[in-house]
Amino acid sequence: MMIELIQGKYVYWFYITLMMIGFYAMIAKGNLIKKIIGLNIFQTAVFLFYISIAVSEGSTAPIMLAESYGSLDAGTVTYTNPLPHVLILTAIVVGVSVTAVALALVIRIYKTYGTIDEDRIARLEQESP
Amino acid sequence: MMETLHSPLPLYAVTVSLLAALLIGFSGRKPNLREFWTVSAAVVKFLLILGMLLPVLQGKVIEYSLFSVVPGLEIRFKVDALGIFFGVTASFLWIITSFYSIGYVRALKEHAQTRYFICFAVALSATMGVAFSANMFTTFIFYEIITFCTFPLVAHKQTAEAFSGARRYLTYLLGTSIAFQLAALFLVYFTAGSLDFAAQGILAGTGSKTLLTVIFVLFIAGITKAAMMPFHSWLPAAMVAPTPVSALLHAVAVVKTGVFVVVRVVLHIFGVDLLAELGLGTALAYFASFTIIAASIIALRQDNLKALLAYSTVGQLSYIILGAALLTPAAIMGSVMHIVLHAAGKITLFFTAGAIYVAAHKTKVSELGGIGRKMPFTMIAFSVGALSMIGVPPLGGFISKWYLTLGAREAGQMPIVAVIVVSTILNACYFLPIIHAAFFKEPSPPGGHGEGHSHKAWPWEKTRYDEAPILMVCALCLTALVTLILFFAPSVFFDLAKMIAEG
Amino acid sequence: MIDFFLLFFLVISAIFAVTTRDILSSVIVLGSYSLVMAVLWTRFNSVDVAFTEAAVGAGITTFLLIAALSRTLRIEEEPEIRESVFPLFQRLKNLLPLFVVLATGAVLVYSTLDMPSFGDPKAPANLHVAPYYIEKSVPETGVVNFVTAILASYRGYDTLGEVTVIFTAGICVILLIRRRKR
Amino acid sequence: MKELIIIRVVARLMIPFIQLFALYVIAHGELGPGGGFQGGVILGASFILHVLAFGLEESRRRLSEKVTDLLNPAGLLLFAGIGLICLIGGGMYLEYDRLPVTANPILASQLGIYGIEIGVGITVAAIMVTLFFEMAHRHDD
Amino acid sequence: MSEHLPILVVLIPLFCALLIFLAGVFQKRAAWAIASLATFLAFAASVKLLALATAGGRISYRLGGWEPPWGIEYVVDYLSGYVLTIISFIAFMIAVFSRDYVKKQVGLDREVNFYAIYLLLITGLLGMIVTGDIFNLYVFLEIASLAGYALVAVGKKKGAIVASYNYLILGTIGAVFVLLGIGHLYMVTGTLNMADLRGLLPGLYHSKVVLTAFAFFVIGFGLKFALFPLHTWLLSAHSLAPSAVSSILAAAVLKVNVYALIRVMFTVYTPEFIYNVVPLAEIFFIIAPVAILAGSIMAIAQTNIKRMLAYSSIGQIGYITLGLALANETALTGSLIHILNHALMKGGLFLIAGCIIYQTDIYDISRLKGMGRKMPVTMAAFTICGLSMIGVPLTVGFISKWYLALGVLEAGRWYFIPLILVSSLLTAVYFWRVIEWAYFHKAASEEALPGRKIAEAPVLMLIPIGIIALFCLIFGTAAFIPEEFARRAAEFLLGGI
Repeated sequence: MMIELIQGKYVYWFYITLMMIGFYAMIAKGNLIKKIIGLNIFQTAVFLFYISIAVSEGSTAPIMLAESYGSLDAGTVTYTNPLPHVLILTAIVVGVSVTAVALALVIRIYKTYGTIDEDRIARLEQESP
Repeated sequence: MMETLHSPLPLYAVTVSLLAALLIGFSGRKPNLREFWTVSAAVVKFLLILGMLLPVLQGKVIEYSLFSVVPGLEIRFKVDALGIFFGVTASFLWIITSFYSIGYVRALKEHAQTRYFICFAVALSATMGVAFSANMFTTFIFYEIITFCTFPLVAHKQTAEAFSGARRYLTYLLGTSIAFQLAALFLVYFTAGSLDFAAQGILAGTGSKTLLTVIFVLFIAGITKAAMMPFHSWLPAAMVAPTPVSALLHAVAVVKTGVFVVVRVVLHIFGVDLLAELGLGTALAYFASFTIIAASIIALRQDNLKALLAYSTVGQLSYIILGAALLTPAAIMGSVMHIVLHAAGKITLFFTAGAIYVAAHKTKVSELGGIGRKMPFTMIAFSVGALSMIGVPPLGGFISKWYLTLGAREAGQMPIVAVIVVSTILNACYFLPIIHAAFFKEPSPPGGHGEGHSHKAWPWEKTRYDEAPILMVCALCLTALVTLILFFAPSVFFDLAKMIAEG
Repeated sequence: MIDFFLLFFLVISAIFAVTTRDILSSVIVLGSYSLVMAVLWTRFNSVDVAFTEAAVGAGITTFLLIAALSRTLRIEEEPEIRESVFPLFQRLKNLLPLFVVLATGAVLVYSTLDMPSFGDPKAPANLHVAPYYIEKSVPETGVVNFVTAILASYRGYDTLGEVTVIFTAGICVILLIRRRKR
Repeated sequence: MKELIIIRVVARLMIPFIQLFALYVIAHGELGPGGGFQGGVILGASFILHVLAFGLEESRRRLSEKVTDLLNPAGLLLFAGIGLICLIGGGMYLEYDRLPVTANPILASQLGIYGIEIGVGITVAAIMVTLFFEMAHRHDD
Repeated sequence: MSEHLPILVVLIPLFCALLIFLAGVFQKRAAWAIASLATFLAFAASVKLLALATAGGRISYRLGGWEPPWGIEYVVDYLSGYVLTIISFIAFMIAVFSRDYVKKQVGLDREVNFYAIYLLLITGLLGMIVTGDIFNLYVFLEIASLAGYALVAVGKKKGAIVASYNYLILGTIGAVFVLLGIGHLYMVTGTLNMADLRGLLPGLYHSKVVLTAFAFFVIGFGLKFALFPLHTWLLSAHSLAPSAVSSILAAAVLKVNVYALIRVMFTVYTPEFIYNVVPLAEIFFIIAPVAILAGSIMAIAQTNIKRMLAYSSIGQIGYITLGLALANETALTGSLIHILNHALMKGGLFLIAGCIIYQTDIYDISRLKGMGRKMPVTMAAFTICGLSMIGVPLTVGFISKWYLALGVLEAGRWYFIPLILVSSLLTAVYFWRVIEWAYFHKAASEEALPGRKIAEAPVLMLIPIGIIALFCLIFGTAAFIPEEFARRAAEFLLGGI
């Protein structure tokens, strides 16, 4: 009982752990680049969740095997659910886009304030808004 | 059911002075043209209203539905006895006041005269709007418009003092109307499903006793323009305004709008029977009578003439509410009559106050010694007004007080009768000394102008008058005359009041 | 079992990447994190995604981060000690993120209790819409890679959106940091 | 200086192959893993390698800002444009079977998919290069 | 062609964005014209769509010609038609406004990219509105978000970049939460199509997965539209961005995210779920009043006009959520009308602030003394929008308050009436302050207005402001127009599909 609960769920728990690590970095770290690193971990963890939705035992990658080209049907083989993969392909692109914009902002911030530490920036803002 | 005519007349009556406001704005450069617009608008408005008076006297009702904002919220006009009563009063006095203000602002070379006249015109059209509105929503809108467009008038001097006064004015009027009156509107619409005024009220048999009581209290608290205690202090504060403003707005338009709306609510939202059944009328009556006494006592201790008049206004307004609250026909007649009678009397008093300020630059009661010699016409008018306030025959004030007393007796409220008597005495106590001082006292040495204080001169003795500009004097004599006439020939108003009282 | 170790490694590297003060090394670790993630995904039969993650997560993202580092600071600055007016309030404020994170985690764990167990072929996700693609995509689109078929055809519009996103990102970066032409 | 030379030689050797591979990935998307996006990324990566080996100015000379700026929207335009052409064919947006190029819906759809994969590839590659150029460039203004 | 309108309304801005960028490589003048044209066309298309939806009910567009559960579906119904029209209208107004403003406040060299990104933002927003596929919603959400972050960062004040960065971090958290929610739903249903989900979910209402998903949707979108405790990013972002951007953020971006939440609440889940299964209403009953009061009170405390407006947005969002929580048609109508009039008022007010700043660089409201004479049109518009904010009758602001109040009474929660009234009073305080200074106080000595003479802003900035102010009045007097659409939408939401 307990065993199969763990067997059935441990991947989810891992993704949650990863996600929490990233999440923590995003909201608790003072360094702006660290936040972005956290952001990447955070997002990747969610991707892992999606991928793990698709997994099903004894299935093959969602590319039709050569032998069944001729007969235009899937045949007997079971393929992994391709839909989450598609979604995550999209999501990965979104992820890298966000990262890029964030980094661009960080570069600007460093040019303006000479630091990438939240507290220091906040102080500088208070001193000369 | 009385028949209804559909005609846009009420709309015109409302909009004519809006139009005037525009024209005034455009002809700001040329004062004479500007003043011409003001006066002509006043006259046209008055004529339009007279035009509606006749059918109403024949027991007809004039309706005009403008448009509905959303289902249930309609801008609609309805001219009934009560409305026309108020309309005639206000529009007639506006004519006189416009002359008076012209004299006033020119004599004092006030700044921003154009803005002054514009706001005046808008305030008047809004007043008409309140008078002729057919439902609480329309009333509310115009009520707010009055508040907003009188703010510049009160703040006219633009001194720090003026602003603090004006801000209090706005805070009280806007604040309470949003906080309480609007809430009352929500509740009424929610319980009765409508906001229209009906002869017997619309709330009968809708909500629970408590709910209705709450609504009533919200209304009374929300209609601060009626200056019931404890929400009265904006009125003295608003006395920083130029005198014509105080005269028209704080003797006629604004405050009368307040009491008018109260009467509306009492008669046409709740209805006499419902209030009687809830026993709220009596409560309100005692509340009002407290205001009457308290205000009069405070008035006794005022030295600033306008402040004194303000407090006397507070008291007098509560007469009107008192009458409505007693719920008996006679009392209602009294209260309605008091709208016009007090208006005529009080506007006279304010005019004279203004005249004194313009001619002698005096604002204090204590400085008025012997002023009657220099400004006999003014001070005679003053006396007329004051006596009418006290309710001395043969002056208008007597009629309303008489009917109020009758009403109180009908309602079997002896204490109220006592209140009326006491307050009459108090009124006498703070008006008579002024009259006496004005005519029979030596001018106070420093303030006095040149001759007259060497030997004891009698009023009929020849002395050089220095009255205010002629326009003003005419105006105030006219209003004084009106109070007199109203005693002997109140017929029109009398009939209207009867119609209202019988519903 | 291998999956387990891979996941375990992921957690370790994530923690390291977040905690180390030398951002460059944490970027490198992030790269390896992505690579391992890619490996894991190949084991989960999602070759396309693995491919992409390897190219993007381990490749581009790392490039970008390093480029950004080269223009900012490599070493994380020491948090400066600011004496606050309300020390207690300050301490609570520092703990707040932890609370938030744990709360979120708790909710997610709670939700896993009702999830179909991992790798269950009978999971609703695998039964409702997905089978259609596997049966029909070849006859309907003539594409044997189901992922491509969906990506380009069935959900082609998402892909358009995706390209728009990265295009937007491109212009945003240009807008933000392209040097002004005089 | 020597190792730099080595790097450059290696890079000069590798880059064509990488780019070839990228094109293969883009084209191969219908049959195996890969597709416009992955291919585009690799293509972009090849330029990045060029930058690392030869420096910004040199690569900018090879691939000017104007060119990348034009390529950025070009790919997306191709993608979205194909969608519009489908409308002309009387189909819904992005309904490749209706592409007014061939009667055979399967072929049309395959062509359409190739088209958009290329579009994706172009934009992604161009954007990747742009991103890296913008980030790596030292702004001394 | 009209059957393709649902997709065209999104494609027009997209193509124009590309066009601007392409053209921009060679010549930069065209950008503004193209942007205005694009937004105008989008607006026209939305109006047509609204008309079609009102006449024929739900319009569905199958992208790629695939049947809904398998392909992506675009849906135009009462709700999306209504919101679509509002957003595209505001977008058009702001685009027109931007011409001179952007030249000065953003800079010529960035003009092209600014407009391109502006159009991409609009693309994202419109896409979010019309889509019937929940993952597609996420994609367009990200398009809009990215564009939004960048637009905030072009602000002249140096804090803008930091504001944008924080906005980005919190916004991304929000977006990823939404993504998680979608994943959870997909996991237990196996579909991404909203209508399909609505059909499949009722059996699973008590599954922990579905409940969690809902929580993540609320928090995710809540972060995006600054639901009360999650509003921290809004203040700096909205006050430091260029005013045209603040305007689009407050008027459109917030609203569309609110719309997205409404969409998920009522058409993916059902009223039955959100009111009976989860304690959402109870939570909103706590959040909304706090938001309304806190927003208004903080707004009073501000001296910077844009911060004042930003704070008031938080309160206004509170109104909308209150309406959602009350669970009756009247209140929901109120909420939907409030979406319209907050879009108008706050959009207008930020543009007006833009005019003032453009002409005088004055942020401090105490220095607006005598502005009524110097910039009559601007201040007149300000007054109208302000009165509408207060909720004075005959302005559109009154209508939504009216319906909210009636809804409150219908729900038997009379104790919210004082809340609504008090907040109106507070609003009155902070707007009247400005109005009085602008009109009844003599301008402070010239030091307040450094150097040059203050005059009206360029006419292209005044026209949009004028139109918006005008609409505040029109929809306040002829309120039955928005009321009609809002009520239909409310009926549709509560009655289900």
